Amino acid sequence: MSMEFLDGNTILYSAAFGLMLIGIGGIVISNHLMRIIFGIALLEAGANLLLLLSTYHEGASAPIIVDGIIPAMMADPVPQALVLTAIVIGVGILALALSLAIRVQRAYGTLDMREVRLRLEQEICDEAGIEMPSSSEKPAEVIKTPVNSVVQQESGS
Amino acid sequence: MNLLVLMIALPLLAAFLLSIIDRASSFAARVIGPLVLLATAAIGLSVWSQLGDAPQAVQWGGFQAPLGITLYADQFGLLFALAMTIGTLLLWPRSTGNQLRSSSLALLLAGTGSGLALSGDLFNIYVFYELMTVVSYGLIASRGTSGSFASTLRYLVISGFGAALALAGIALVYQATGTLNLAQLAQVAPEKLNNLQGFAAFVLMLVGFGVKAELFPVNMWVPEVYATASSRVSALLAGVVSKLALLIIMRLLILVFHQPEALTVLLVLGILGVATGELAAWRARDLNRMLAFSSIGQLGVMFIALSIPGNAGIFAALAVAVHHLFLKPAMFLLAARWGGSIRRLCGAAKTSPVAAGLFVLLSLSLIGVPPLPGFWAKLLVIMPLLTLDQPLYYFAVFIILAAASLEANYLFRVVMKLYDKQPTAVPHKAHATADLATAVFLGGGLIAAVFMLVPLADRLDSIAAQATDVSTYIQTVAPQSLEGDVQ
Amino acid sequence: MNELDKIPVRQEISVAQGGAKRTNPLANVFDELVRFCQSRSMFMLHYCTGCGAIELPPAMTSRFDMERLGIQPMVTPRQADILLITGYVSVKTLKRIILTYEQMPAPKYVIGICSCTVNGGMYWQSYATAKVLREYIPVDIYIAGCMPRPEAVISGLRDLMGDIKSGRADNWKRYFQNYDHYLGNQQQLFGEDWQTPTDIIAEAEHYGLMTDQTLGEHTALLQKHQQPLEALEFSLGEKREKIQGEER
Amino acid sequence: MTALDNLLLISAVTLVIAVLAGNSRVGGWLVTIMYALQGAALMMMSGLGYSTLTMVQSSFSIEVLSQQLLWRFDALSWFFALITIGAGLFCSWFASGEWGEKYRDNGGSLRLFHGALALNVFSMLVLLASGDLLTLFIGWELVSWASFLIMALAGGKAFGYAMRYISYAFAGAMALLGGLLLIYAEVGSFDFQSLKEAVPTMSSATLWLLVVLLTAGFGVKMAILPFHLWQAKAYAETPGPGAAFLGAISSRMGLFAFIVVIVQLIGISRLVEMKIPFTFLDAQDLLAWIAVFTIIIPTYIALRQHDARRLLAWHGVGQTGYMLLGIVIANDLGSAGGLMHVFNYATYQAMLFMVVIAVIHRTGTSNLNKLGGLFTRMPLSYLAMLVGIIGLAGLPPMNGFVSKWLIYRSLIVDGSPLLFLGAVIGTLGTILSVYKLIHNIFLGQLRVEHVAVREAPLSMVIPMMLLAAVVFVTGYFPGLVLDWTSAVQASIGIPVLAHHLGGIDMKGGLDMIWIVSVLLVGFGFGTLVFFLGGRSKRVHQLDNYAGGHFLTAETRYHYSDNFYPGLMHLIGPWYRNSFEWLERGLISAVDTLSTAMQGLYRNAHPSYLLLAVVVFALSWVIV
Amino acid sequence: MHFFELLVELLLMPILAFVIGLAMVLMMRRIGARIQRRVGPPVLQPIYDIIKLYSKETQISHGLMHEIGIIMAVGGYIAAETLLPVPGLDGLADKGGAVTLAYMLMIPALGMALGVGQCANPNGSIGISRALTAMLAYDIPFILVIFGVSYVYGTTNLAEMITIQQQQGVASWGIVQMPLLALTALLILPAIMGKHPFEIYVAPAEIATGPMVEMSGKFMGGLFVMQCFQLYTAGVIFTTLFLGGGLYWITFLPKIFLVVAIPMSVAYLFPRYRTEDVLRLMWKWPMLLGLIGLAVVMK
Repeated sequence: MSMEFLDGNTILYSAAFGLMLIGIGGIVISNHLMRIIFGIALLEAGANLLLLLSTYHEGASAPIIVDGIIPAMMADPVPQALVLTAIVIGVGILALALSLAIRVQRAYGTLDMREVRLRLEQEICDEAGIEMPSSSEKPAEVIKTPVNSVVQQESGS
Repeated sequence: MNLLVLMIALPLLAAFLLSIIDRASSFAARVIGPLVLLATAAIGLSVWSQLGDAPQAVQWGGFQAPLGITLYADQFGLLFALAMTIGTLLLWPRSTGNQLRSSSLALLLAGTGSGLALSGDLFNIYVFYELMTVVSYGLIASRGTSGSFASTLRYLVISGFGAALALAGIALVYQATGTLNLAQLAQVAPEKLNNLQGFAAFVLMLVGFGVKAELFPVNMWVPEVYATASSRVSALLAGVVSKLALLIIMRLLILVFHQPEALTVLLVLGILGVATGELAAWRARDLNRMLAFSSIGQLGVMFIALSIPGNAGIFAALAVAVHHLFLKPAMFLLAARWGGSIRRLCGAAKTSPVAAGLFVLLSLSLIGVPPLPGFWAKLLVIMPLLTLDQPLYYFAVFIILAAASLEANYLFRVVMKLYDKQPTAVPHKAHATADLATAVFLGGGLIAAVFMLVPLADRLDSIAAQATDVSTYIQTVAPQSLEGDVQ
Repeated sequence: MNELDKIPVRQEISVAQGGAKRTNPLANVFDELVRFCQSRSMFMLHYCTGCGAIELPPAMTSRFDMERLGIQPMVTPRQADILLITGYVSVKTLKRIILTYEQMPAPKYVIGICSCTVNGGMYWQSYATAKVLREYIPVDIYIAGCMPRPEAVISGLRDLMGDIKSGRADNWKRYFQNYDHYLGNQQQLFGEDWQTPTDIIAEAEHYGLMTDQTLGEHTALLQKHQQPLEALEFSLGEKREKIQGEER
Repeated sequence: MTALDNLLLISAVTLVIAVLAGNSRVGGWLVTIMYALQGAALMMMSGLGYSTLTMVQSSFSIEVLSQQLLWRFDALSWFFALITIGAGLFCSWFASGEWGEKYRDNGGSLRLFHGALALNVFSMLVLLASGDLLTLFIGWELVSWASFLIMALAGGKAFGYAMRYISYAFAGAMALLGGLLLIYAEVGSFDFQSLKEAVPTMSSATLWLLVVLLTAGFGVKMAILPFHLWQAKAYAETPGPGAAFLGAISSRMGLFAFIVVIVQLIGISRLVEMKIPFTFLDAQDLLAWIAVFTIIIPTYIALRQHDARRLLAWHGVGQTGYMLLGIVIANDLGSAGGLMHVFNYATYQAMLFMVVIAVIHRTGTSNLNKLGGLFTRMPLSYLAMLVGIIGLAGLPPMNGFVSKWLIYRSLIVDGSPLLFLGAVIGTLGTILSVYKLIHNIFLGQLRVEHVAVREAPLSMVIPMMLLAAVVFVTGYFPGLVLDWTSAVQASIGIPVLAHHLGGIDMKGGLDMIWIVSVLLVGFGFGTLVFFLGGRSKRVHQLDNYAGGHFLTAETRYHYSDNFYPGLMHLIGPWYRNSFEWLERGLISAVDTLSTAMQGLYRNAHPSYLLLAVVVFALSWVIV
Repeated sequence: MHFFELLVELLLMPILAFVIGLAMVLMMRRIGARIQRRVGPPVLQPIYDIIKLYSKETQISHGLMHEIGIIMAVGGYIAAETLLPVPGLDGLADKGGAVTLAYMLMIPALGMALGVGQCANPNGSIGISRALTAMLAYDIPFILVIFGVSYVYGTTNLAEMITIQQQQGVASWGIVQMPLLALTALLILPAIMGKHPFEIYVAPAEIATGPMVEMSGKFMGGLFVMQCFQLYTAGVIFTTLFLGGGLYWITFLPKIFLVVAIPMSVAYLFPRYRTEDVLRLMWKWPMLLGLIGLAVVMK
């Protein structure tokens, strides 16, 4: 592998995809809510970087119209504007997520996703007035149908 | 033509002004939201009436097409914008807690929704989509129970994940074409996006926007959210908001992505959605989650419809979507009082006969009993599927039909409970008048559709035809060729 | 029993006194033929009450072959012409014998086989034996002996055939004509609440076999506590009253 | 306004009247009169039944999805409509008198009942009038849901059975829809004619798929073999005359559609060409065998029932097999027999149900072990049931004999001994179980609690008697019905059966006029012989031979339970409930899948799915 | 006049059937007696029995249906006799045919069943239940026979069958053409006639003659008359199907007596079967024979 291959573009793209993968990994593997939220943040950062890189070419200058720099040498300004917006949105969502996490922590006393899921299920079922579906810890109740009652049923084959 | 802008701006403005107005008069604050939406709807209707066969485009902010913010109004987009506005009006959230916050959130939802429907630019779509998502978080959480917070958070995780993927997809598109204006994309797509990168972008965006459209693998939030949110919010999300996400995917399919693989992906995910949703609904023991699962199945049918190439697919998906738009909110409104265990519904028809009758009507239409509109919508999906003559499409038909049988089974189990003569220990609460009236209005719409079947079908067909007319789109947004402007 | 004791048991009258009316048109026209056929076709119901029954199988099977004479065993009283009482009659058995006799279609004949049916025989001292059968039902022929051999049985049957052919064997009419007498004896033995599901009085009335001896104090006693036994006739429901089920 | 428009309009008006005024006594009679008017409107088209008219169009037609929806009547529709309206008329008549009052007093909604009945008739007429495949499907669904409505009226247990019905029916309808749309995909039109023209060019595989889908769809309604489980219980629990109506005609709609699509359009001759690989059989044989097993198995299930309504309803399933068998054989004798059996069966099945309902009305039970001896109390009902069971068992002199004779004869002509054997086994089973029916209800010991029972009211007896008259007269003069079936045969393109008023004129034919006359004269001579004997006296039932035992009124000596012990001892173990197992297996399969899907949504961490998607997407990209 | 000829035929046929039937009953009883090394009844014994039963002076009836049942039983057979083709008297044979006849013969059975049911005697009901079960047992192989014969002759018309067999001589007789089917029919003949060893529904020692339990006097007499018809009908049907029917009584009579005599002589040797054993037997051997016979005939 020659060093030429490791030009700036490649590194940057790898960084972007790497960030995204780390983010996805964070969401997928961890069970702790904070880690998941961080995973989202990383994923967004990677996506933003990718967007930024979409029109970047090596040696491009900032898209400010000054003498001597022709538009062709500039980096495309549009993605930069877009990324700005995306970042703002991302931050907003992150803040919302964190505030919700606080609420959840207060309500359930935990930030473990599995625990939260179970408690949520419990709450929904309680509200609906149905029993929780049997969980893996609790063996399902075996409903025994008396064999006789089936045989005695008056009906055909 | 600034009327179009008003459609978006008016609700947004009102939402921000609401808290200020509230200081002056709380009554005004309560009234102003619906009034604004009414006005918006009126504007939308007037635009619709002016529109005729020619779509219109507005460049907002003074820049021309590729750079400026493009609003594109054809009947297709306008239909959904109107649905968003009127839908929000009908399903105006009635929060027990902070009504002001709910009102402004609803206005925001209407504004962003209309924006989403009318945007002609991929990034604007993304922004509106994200805003709408945030607003819906607020709406779900506004019920204030711990369950609603938890489910919002879980929704947020999936949604955030999806949004990031969508953004990555947009980046891939921009990287390939250098533009995000849909008209421009439509011009360059055949040569620049008809490759692996384009396909990857499509998949990423599909997964991203699919979160709201209850696409199969990213719809895990659906049962939890609809079970914990208030029924009006569930109705809004399931009935209206999901259709807007569907609209984005339709637009992308029509204008940008023409890979055959894209259709296959849609088909497979649609089939999976139908199968998983309907099967899960079969065992659901509470009404809310049953409706949630069944709406996953319905959205799956729309994805299957989208996988039909050409005008027929859009037409079919549109028909199913519009049908679902009427039906699901009404059902969720009925579930407001009937939520919870189905077993508790024993004899509910005695206390609220109108609601029970309506539920029967809605169920019949949902499972597709002629001559109700649900049947014709389903027919529109299946007929072209069979002409395609491929095993997977046949399989899709089988899945749709089998799912309908399952639907008939579980929905009528509920109906049986409603009409059961054994009374339950807990007395049934009658429906709130507003809920019932809205549901009856929507149900009446379905009945009316039976009698106006032919004009309605023609209208939807023409809308679909307009939507699929790529050259008109390009012509309308930028009469001169944009080819040269692309870097 | 007190009331019953006061009623004297009347002596039975002879058949000749009762003006029996022939109901069968065929019998009126071909009286001789009919009597001949009746004598040559006898279906017998053997009520195997005691040891005499053991002599009947040899009489029926290959050695003596009763079928030569047109005699066949039958299993229900409805089909039978002859009731064979083969041995001692206990009180409990007698009830069944009376019921069976009453259920047989006339002309019907009773044959008492063995001494026990004549006078109680070796059971004369038994408290549980009805000693003289003819006090309770009319008996046409006794075949005495302990036990009579098949030859004697066949001889007795031949005698009965001769009686039937000549028209003398009409003891069955006595039962209708002197029902009060027989019922009185039966009541003495079984108590005053004695009754059978058959309605002899109504039958006597139906077939024109009523005499002044048919009804009496014993039949009055019977009718006092008897369950009504009219045949079930059609009711199309002209009456508009509601059925019982609805009233409840 | 064509004659068909009039008919449909009157039917719709009937529905409106039933819904508006059904709750009152006058309303019931009004509705009954409206059915009679429908009959009159049908008679305006009677040319259809005698081949003097070929088709009556409705002037109403709409265009949907570029499909022209048409409604029209031909001889086949006319024939079925005749039975439908007749059944509606008699059942409504039956329901309008005392039965209705009692039903209302017990908390039933008479309005709903009359409405549901009228809706059933209306929707059936719409189905019968369908002029293309799409209208056929619309009518089909209407009929399905209308009968669901009337089935569910009773509430309680009936709900469950109605639910089972609609699950079957809707699945069947979906199979049907799949089949019809497949036709559309192949032919490009829903038109009958274009399907008929396209059939010769269709590939064998497509045709097989079509036949399987369509037969499954129609078969669910007919309750032919693998789909037979729903029918008996659902029909039996339908309130009162509703059961009679459903039993008489409802599931015949499946047969109608079968005749229209499979026999008329696809054609039996095409079925014969469709061989099943590795066997000697073809599609026609397959259908015939399904029909034969539909005859046998439900009939012997009926033999085991303790409830009169269940017993009759199971026979309803079994008799369908005869009709299907005759029609699938499709020669002039068989199809005439099958079609005639539709008419005959409707007459006596409606009557039998009416009798059983009259018995329930008077005694409060239809449990065959709790009745007995009602002959002296309800003699007219008994007469009706006697006529009915003779018809159902297919013995002369009733009409059931003629149709079954035609079917047997066609099987002999066709040279199918095993099918013939199967059909006869069914008939023998029918004889056994109908004797049990009449014996356990009307013969034997009259229970003490039923001594005060009286004959059913006139409003019930008159319809029964009229139907009994129809059963007898059409048995005496089968030519009356054979005229109509011949018209039907002509219109669906099957060789027409040569017949005369008394029966069939052929080598080894049948002349019912002679046979019935001789039978009646024979009975006359039998009476003479009987009265040669002396006088007899009617005696009370307690005067009965019981081995010298004294019977008392409290003794239950009516032999009713386990009526065929010897037979059941041998064949009892053959009832393995295998179809129930199949159904249960299917349900538990769906249940398991459903649980898995719920687990997918609830228990599995969403991340696993996301991971799966990523892996899937990556593998797609790489491949 | 054709019509009057027919009328005379129709009147004559039941009377002939009755007389021949009486002779058959006598023969049957004599055969039974000879097998048991007895003398047996005198020649006129059947007619004595019938006259005696009809001349009973008191007899009970359990109601109208009981009476109608007997009328149906006798009348149905009287009617059925007119459908049989016998030498010189074709009667109505061309109006019905084998299938019709088979079903006509169920009418008397049904009548009797109804009458017995009305008696409300459990023994009678048990008898009917057994009789119907027996019918189910023997009718299945019987139907195979009917089918095979109709298939071979190409008609269900009994008169035509006779014509075919008579025209083509002994070689075309059913028994030569289809010996297996004939054997099947012969095997089930005792069951059809309700005789040993298949008289499960009579079973005197067990259920007191079953259906006949409440029959007295003329009711029983009617059943005796019916029995005559029954034997005669069985003989004629078998003869028509397999033995070429008959053009002359002189050849016809020996055939029908032979047909009744053969199963009788075998049957008296066996004890009675249980109900389910009758089913098992009938559904095994005659059925198997019948199916093989059919396969041979149809190939």
